[in-house]
Amino acid sequence: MSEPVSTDPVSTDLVDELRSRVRALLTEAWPNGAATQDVDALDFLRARFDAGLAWVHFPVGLGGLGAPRALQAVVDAELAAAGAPDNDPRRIGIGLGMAAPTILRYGTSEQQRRWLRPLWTGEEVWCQLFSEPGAGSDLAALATRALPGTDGVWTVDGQKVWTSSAHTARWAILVARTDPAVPKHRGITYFVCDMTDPGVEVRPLRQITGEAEFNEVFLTGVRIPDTDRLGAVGEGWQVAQTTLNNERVSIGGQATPREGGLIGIVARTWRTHPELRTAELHQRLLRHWVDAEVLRLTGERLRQQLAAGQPGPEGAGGKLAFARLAQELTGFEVELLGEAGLGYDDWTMVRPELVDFTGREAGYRYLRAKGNSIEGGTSEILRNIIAERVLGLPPEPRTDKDVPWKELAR
Amino acid sequence: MSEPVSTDPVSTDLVDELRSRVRALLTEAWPNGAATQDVDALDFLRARFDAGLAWVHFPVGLGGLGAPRALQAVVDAELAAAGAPDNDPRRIGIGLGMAAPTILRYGTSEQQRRWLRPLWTGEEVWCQLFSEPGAGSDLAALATRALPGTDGVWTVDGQKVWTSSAHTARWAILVARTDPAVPKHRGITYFVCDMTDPGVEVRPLRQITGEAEFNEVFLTGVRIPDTDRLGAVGEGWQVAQTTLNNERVSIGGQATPREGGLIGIVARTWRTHPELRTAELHQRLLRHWVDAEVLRLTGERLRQQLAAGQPGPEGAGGKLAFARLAQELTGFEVELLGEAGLGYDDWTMVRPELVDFTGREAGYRYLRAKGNSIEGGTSEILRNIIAERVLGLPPEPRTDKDVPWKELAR
Amino acid sequence: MNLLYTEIEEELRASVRALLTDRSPVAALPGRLAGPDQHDPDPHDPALHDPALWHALAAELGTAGLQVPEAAGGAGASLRESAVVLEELGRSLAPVPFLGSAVLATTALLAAGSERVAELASGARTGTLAVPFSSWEHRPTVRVEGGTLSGRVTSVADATAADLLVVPVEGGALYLVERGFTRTARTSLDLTRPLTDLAFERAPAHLLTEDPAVLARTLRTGAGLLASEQLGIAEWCLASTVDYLRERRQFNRPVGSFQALKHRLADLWLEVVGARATARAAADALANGAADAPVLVAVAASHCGTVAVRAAEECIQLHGGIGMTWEHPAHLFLKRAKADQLALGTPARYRSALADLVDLPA
Amino acid sequence: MNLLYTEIEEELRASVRALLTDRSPVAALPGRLAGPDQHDPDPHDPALHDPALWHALAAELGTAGLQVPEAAGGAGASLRESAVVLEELGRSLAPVPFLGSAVLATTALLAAGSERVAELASGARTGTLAVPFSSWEHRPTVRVEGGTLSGRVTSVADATAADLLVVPVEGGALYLVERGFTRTARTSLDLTRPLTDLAFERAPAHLLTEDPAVLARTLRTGAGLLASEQLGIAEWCLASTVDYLRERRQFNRPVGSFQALKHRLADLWLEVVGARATARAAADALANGAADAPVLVAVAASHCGTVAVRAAEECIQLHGGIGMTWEHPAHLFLKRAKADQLALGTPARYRSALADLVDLPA
Repeated sequence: MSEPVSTDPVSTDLVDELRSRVRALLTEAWPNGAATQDVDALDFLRARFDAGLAWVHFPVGLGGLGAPRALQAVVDAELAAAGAPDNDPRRIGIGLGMAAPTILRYGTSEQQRRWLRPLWTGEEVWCQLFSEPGAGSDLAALATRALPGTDGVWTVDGQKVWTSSAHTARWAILVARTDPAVPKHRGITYFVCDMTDPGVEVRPLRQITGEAEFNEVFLTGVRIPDTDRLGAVGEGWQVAQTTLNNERVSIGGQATPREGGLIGIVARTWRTHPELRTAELHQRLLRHWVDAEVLRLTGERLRQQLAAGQPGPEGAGGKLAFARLAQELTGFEVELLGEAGLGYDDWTMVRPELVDFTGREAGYRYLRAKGNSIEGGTSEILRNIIAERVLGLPPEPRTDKDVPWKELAR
Repeated sequence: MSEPVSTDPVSTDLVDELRSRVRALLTEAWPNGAATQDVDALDFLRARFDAGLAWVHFPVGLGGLGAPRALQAVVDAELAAAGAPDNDPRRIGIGLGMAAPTILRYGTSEQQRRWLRPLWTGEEVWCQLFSEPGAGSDLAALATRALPGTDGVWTVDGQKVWTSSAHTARWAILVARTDPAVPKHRGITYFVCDMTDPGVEVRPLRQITGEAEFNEVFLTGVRIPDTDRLGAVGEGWQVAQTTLNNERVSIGGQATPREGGLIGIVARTWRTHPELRTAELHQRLLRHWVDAEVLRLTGERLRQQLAAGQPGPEGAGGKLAFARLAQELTGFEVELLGEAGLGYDDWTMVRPELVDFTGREAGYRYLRAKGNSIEGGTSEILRNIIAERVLGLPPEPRTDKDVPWKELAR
Repeated sequence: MNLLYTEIEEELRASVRALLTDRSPVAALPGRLAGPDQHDPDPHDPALHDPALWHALAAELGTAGLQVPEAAGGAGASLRESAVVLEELGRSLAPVPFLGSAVLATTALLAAGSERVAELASGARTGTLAVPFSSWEHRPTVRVEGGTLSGRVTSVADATAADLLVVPVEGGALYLVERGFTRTARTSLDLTRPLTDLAFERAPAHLLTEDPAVLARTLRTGAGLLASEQLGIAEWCLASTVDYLRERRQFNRPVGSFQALKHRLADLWLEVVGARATARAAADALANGAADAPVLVAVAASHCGTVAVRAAEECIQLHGGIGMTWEHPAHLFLKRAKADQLALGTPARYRSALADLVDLPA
Repeated sequence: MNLLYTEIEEELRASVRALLTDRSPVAALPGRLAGPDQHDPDPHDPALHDPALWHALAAELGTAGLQVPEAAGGAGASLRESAVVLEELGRSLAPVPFLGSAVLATTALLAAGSERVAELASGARTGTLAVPFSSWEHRPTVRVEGGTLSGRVTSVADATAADLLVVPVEGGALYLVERGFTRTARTSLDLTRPLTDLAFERAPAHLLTEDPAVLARTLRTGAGLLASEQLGIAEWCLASTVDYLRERRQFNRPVGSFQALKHRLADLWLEVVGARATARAAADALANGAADAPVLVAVAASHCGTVAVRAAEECIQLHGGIGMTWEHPAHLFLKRAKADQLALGTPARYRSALADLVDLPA
């Protein structure tokens, strides 16, 4: 077990110490660098976790060193330079970004030790059972029921939707109603659900693009031991806030280069296809280019603020601005292409693990981008949040906060 | 007194009869046509009123013939062709468009006979005392008090604002609170206020353009006889709906020509000033031109619907669309002008009787157009109305409808 | 200029709507198009071309011949009535080749003075115009050699079941082709209007006209009438969104009571009202051969093409997650609206065309 | 590229804001500018140029010399700090010639290597650049004859009280002029930044540089820094609108609780956040002579010029009637924002300039 590093303000000493710990890890677990063929990637990731270099701001013993979060970038850069294996954060994003912070804050020591290591190494994939057909933006209205048993085991029945990775996940974070007689925010409990339980049925949900990124999950008599509950009974809403507020922030990540992302694709098409150009498209392209650069600089300023320990409210707008730009750019791209924009690459129903905007054609990007303003909090909800939490505008009159859940109209 | 015309569906016979009545009027009251110098314009307008040719859909004896409203266009066209004097509808628009329909619906015979003739001829100008500093979009929250006296005379105290023509008006339509103990919509009464009362003080309200089109009106112990009340005590809100719903509709008016209005001004500048053109401005000009033509065709379709006796909900959108177009066009015009757009014609504080977009320069138009989305119902209120009354979307939760007025927070 | 619907037009609309509601209900479209395991749509799938429905619409209701004079075998109505049919097709996305056959091919045959128009007018046969569906100012690439045609035309609409092809050739003349060509299906963004590549190899052909103005007029007519289809799309999207938001509850309120959504829908409604006026104006001007038809077509194409896409995009967004699913028909309207935005000239192309038409030079 | 504010910059901001809040409070501006009976504003009115305030800002706080090296008589800071001052001037509309003197004239004198820059840096004297305020790519029309200048320059900003004029002449050289010219006041849309016409008749002049690149660099610097003023305008407009909507009640609710308004303000806030990032990027790039300064200036000028107008227009609209009155300061911000949109090149001009700068050809 590693010693914790100093918790003084970020200093050159601390950076040096982290670098030396990375070198020690590499020497021990990745001895011949990128030429290493005989070391299993999983073994290396486990060794990295045990060395406290998984997420340095986590506590010692749980993959971290109690160091400032911003210093993770130092570790990542050193390991990337050495060509060491990574845990593929895109594949296990829900575990890393949502489940882990919640387990860290609300889990028992036993739960933390059981779940965090295989979560981080990617041995166990996590998914999220939050949204329901009748509870989207209004998540607290959820209707999935969890009934306590006399044997310390809960029985869960309900339907969840928009669940990515459900068909590959070993575990799910789950919110369910345990008391319908109290107002909706107070009768919810937060569980970890074993996705191998026979009562869990996962059905792919085909979407506008033809593929099925997400799933519907039907829960029928699913049994969850009370030891897999996170936080107190009836306090699931507060626990879920930790989950929802912990979207993965790329602190200390690299700055995005100019023309990174979708604008780069469009600009390349423009440069290589002079026959598509018109005066009207030109003016719109220049507007989009400016908008993309504004978003890039806004993100860069946010990154600098976070790195300087001055997080501002600007983060709240990133997803909103990205969704708008992505939708405008992809709509423009289809129009720019003219006849080619009338086509589509492939309607085949597949179940992709990842969304890849760059690996598909313009029509796919156009359709997939429509989800950017819906998934993970609609743009409408984000505007409410900015107006109320950032600008301090008053909330709307509410009629749903103090009424018992079972008396709400549905 | 004229005989009423047939109330059969609009027919050629009816049109012929109206034309012959117009000829009779002209023969009698405008004998030598445009060369007439010895006939007073006011005498002619009185004769026209008495002949039932003022507003043909009004009852006989009150300036009309009980004819279909659409036929007014026939009368107007004949009289315009003869060069007969008109009552300058722009100067007395509040009387014609708002006071008259309300007096017609809610006035006693005596009130109708007293007020309608000089209102129509323009001898007596009317203004509207509705809005208050604390009651704009929420007109029903108005705080101007009217207290009944034992002598059949009400005493009115309060402040009104955004009153055009107050300094030239003889009469005002006025809403005031007569019962603060009931919910706000139920404690209002509708009066006609004599603007020569010594308690009426009119102060010009200088605005963004430098001029003062509107006034503030301070009411201090103004005395209004109960015989000048319109409708029952406490029913002023319903009476006011008639006023507000009777904006003057140009039924049977002439179709607007292409490039009529602001777009024509901008297009002429474009054509005569090639040195101002850029590719970017060109694309925006074409967009504005299309938008203006869309609005023109929309208005033309509405006009045809009304003329065919098929009024649709489309009218609700006209003001909203006009305000947006006017603001976009005038902002574009200033930008197009470049250096000239940095100037302003005249900041002199004057009190114009009419707003004249074409008689002033681009900067004035830009600033004045900002009022188009505020005056006479803000664009926000119009969107609410369209959403609820045209589209049938549900209202927002309300907390102000059933509470006594005096208990509302202000 | 009559911007209203006549009684006859309203009766026609009612007949067409009744037929389409019965035989091609919107709610059934996603299921017809592709089950959960289905791959690329097959353009010969009856879900993509329904011959029985087409026969009922074209021949039994007589819509195929609306713009054709009675003397030429048609119904003796006009493009105004054809536009009403397109509004209903935009509302239903029914898989029938009305645009290609009853608008594009028929307009070309009429303008060329061909008697063959009677075959299309009766609904007995089906035709289309062999141009890429994105064409605006089309430069034909098919060659004439000894009275036969050779060359390729890509992305042709309504060609799946077409018997008669009106084929523009180099120089702008139009030929009629009935055989000697092959069809290859494309994978189209718009699932309900499949596109086809055509290859001609010494195909026997019949000269219709050498006047290149006929092609220009046909394309302009197509764009002007497409505005009515776009109006129908926008109306469906607006109406279905309003219906959904009245029913869907979140936070113990109908979602449609939230003011931000109400204001967006009010603005959208205003644009749809404008679309109706411009689409009517374009159809009326084309029907009457009005001098300013090119201006009114450009205005309608520019406005309606934009409104349809915006309405479909708002429809998806305001339906939330359900609008992103394959099972809900909203995505089919988005795909149709986006494809229509490219079809027969984009809104931007038509705005640019106004520079010359109304003397607003660059 | 540092997009944050340094501690020194925050201290500078606090000093400037304290001075302006005390000596030129926004709420007092409409009253200072023109009472109900006042006619055209007089540009020599102290409300339009406040020499005492300018002395306190320029000389006592030392802001006039921020971008000037200590060796040349300045504060040895940079354009980053000048940009912070402009943010505060945008928030206050204080009647001082900072842009003309401490940015435009000073940049030109520095680039030309003139020792005279010390006079401006100390705040002892005031200068400006003699170009129409709408200039972007300026083509000078003033002629040189035997070392004297003749000609007219219209719509010059900050010329009311300027002692030193930097005058571009035909061919692009710059001259320094101190006498031999007349000023004529214009009636300006922007009430708080009067414009002046200058007429030179054989005015004695001193050659500063023959390099036309100095003028281009000065104009670009001005446009890049103006973005920070535009950011300040937008921030005032957003903040005052939010404050008003929290207080104003209609329908027994704070107006700011209505969702449609909340969503509009959230969108506006997002644009203001973007404006801050781009304005900082432009100032930093200019301060450091970064190679991509022209790109970052174009982005900032395009975005911030647009955002300031939008914020001011929303401010007027959401204040309802009160925002239309002369007594409320909102109109002054609208006029400044609209004039700034035209100043030193419109957002559209700068977007178009990107075509060459980032290889996106027409």
